Amino acid sequence: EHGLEHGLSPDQIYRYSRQLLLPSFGVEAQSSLLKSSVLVIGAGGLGSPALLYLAACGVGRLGIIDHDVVELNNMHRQIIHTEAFIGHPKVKSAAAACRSVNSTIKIDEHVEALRTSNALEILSQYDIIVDATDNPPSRYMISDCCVLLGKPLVSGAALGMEGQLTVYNHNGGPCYRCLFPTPPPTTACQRCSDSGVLGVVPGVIGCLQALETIKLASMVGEPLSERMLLFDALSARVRVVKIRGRSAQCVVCGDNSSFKKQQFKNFDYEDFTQFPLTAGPLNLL
Amino acid sequence: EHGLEHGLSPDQIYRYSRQLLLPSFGVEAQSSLLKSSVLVIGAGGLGSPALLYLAACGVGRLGIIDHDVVELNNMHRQIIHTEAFIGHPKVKSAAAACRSVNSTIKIDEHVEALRTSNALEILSQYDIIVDATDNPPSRYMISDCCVLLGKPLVSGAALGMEGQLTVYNHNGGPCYRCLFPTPPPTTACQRCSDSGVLGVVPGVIGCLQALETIKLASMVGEPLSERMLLFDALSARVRVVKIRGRSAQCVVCGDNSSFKKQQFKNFDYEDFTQFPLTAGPLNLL
Amino acid sequence: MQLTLEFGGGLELLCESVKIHKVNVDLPDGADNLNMKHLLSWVRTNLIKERPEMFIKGDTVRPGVLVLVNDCDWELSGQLDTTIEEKDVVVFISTLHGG
Amino acid sequence: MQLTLEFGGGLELLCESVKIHKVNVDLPDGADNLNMKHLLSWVRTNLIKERPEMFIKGDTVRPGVLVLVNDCDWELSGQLDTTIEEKDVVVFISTLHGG
Ligand SMILES: [Zn+2]
Ligand SMILES: [Zn+2]
Repeated sequence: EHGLEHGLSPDQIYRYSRQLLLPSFGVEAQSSLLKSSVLVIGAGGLGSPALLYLAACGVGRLGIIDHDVVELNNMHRQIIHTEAFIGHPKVKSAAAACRSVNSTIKIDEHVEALRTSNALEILSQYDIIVDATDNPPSRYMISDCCVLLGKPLVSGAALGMEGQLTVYNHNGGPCYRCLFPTPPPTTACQRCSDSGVLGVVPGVIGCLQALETIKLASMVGEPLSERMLLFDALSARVRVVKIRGRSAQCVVCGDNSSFKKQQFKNFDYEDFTQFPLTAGPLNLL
Repeated sequence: EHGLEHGLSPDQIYRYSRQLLLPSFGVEAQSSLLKSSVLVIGAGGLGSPALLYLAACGVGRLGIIDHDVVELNNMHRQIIHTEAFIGHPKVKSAAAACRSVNSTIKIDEHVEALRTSNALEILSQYDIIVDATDNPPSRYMISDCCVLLGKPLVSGAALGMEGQLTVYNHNGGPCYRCLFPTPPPTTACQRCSDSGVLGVVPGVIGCLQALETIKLASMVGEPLSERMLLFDALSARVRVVKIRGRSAQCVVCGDNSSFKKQQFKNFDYEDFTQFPLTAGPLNLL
Repeated sequence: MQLTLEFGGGLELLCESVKIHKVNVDLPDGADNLNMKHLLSWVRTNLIKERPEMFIKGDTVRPGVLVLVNDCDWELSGQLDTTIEEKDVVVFISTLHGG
Repeated sequence: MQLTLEFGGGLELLCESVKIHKVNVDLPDGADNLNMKHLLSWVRTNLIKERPEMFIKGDTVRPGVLVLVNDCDWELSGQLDTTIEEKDVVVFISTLHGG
């Protein structure tokens, strides 16, 4: 066993043995994973499985950011939270769950909303960013911030009976704005809390977000960059489609972009998308 | 709100509101789910997410059967278990986790190995069976038992970087033996504990098992019967393929089958597959 | 021309909640092939039953809709000028934001 | 004849761990088409580098291997008699038992 040469402790070799055994993963990939840091934005339907699997597999440092508190109507899909945490911050609840499955990794708690005023500072501390949020302004803000910081973004979404997944801003691939230069009309922007979702649909997408994150962090496999996975739960159909590459005309990542950190800090994402960045916990149907 | 007419309590309406809101799910599907019973066989890599999502979404009665105890080398993929339960039965650990996300459903604990001597009696108590085991004799035994009892079987498997999923014995579709009349050579029967697995791969398949189970229990969507989902994590590719229907020649479900409950009880699955039904917790690499 | 048109991400709600449409589209008068510009107009007329502004904006799809011709983003094949052939599969999907 | 052959569920280990093979298969002498019987024999000779008994048993695939021609179980198309055409995709996949 050459795990020790790679700096794995005997406990780590035992804990991760089923990944170390795997020829296409092994000691090197595990070692990269243990040295990596990942920020998961949103500890809701997508974040729940993503966080549990990222903690369990041995990401070295895992950040969680969310401003919300656990509610009973989250429980059908947000399986990281337990009834005991209802009324408490989702970040506290998620961090406790992650620690209970893996006490040997570092977990950072950010109990706050992500905003243009704190995003650069927070995202800059991590190697890989996971977008597990639920609204358009957050998705634009996170993608723009990842472009400015040069971080890959694992982006998942789920609503109703459908899910979507891709990796942005990785290895010359497109950013969110390359695909969606103009925000959609507000009427096309339902959130799970408004329109409903079958709980296990974000479950599937969140697991796939963890997978893509692990592949990036450990440098194994082909990341889902310039490709998008489309999942339809009702018909049990999955499509993986080829999407456009980086756009030279993109206002954020394009060749002539003048979008810098200062522009980011002053950009009004709520005005741009005509959609609120955060809905308070009491803003229910 | 017509949830009350369907016998949902105000607490249930609140808890499941995001599924009730969903036009393609709604009160009727939720109500069917709450009246259904599901047995998950195996509380390991596949069973972990399957159980959490089935508990969270409101399956009325959830049975868990496993003979094994939680070990540190399970923790990278079996995210339902916490370090605090290392050395304790997986069923106790999984049941505690399911109760902590949903205290309002009934959970049955079967701390034992599934064998021909107890399978008919245990499986007969549930509407839908989920195969989350890890070896060929269990898979043949569970499928045969489902044929005898007329139960649909949601079957998942994962190894290394790949996963597979299908629904057997549903609505005139094939059983496991229709597809695999002859067991594979023992050398083609690796288990995750022998050959390794990336933790999130059974995560994805287990979530999809929960989804197919929910579709069967609530009678929405098209179940994955006579179709099989093939998942390759490294390349992020998913194929859903068409597979054969029920075979008239199948020795168990075919037209001239003489396989009855007595034959089942006497059938030696370990001899048939040349593979042990259960590996003790100390049978490690 | 036999085509399969699929709608997803909520766009199916504009076509009576049917996701998959097997359709027969004739070549427009005087045209020697069918392109996406023709097809969008055909879809607008024949399939979209309500709220067309959720599908079309100007002469193309509204922001937030991805168009895939045979599992490939139409940006890679010429967008509105993409030529459509017999048995092609065209997917219109609205991007999701939920989580 | 240009074909795509894919191996999965561990069978790729028999072909130097390569999962996807784009290959050119000639018609056998005297045959006017290529069927799965011919193709199995071609695969056995040209792609399987080790432990052929993990792939072939008798004149067909070993128990536990599913064969899919264009995403469809070969049991539905005539098994060994299935005719293979230009650009077909044939998948050989070993069933998994792990969990
Ligand atoms: Zn861009
Ligand atoms: Zn059968």
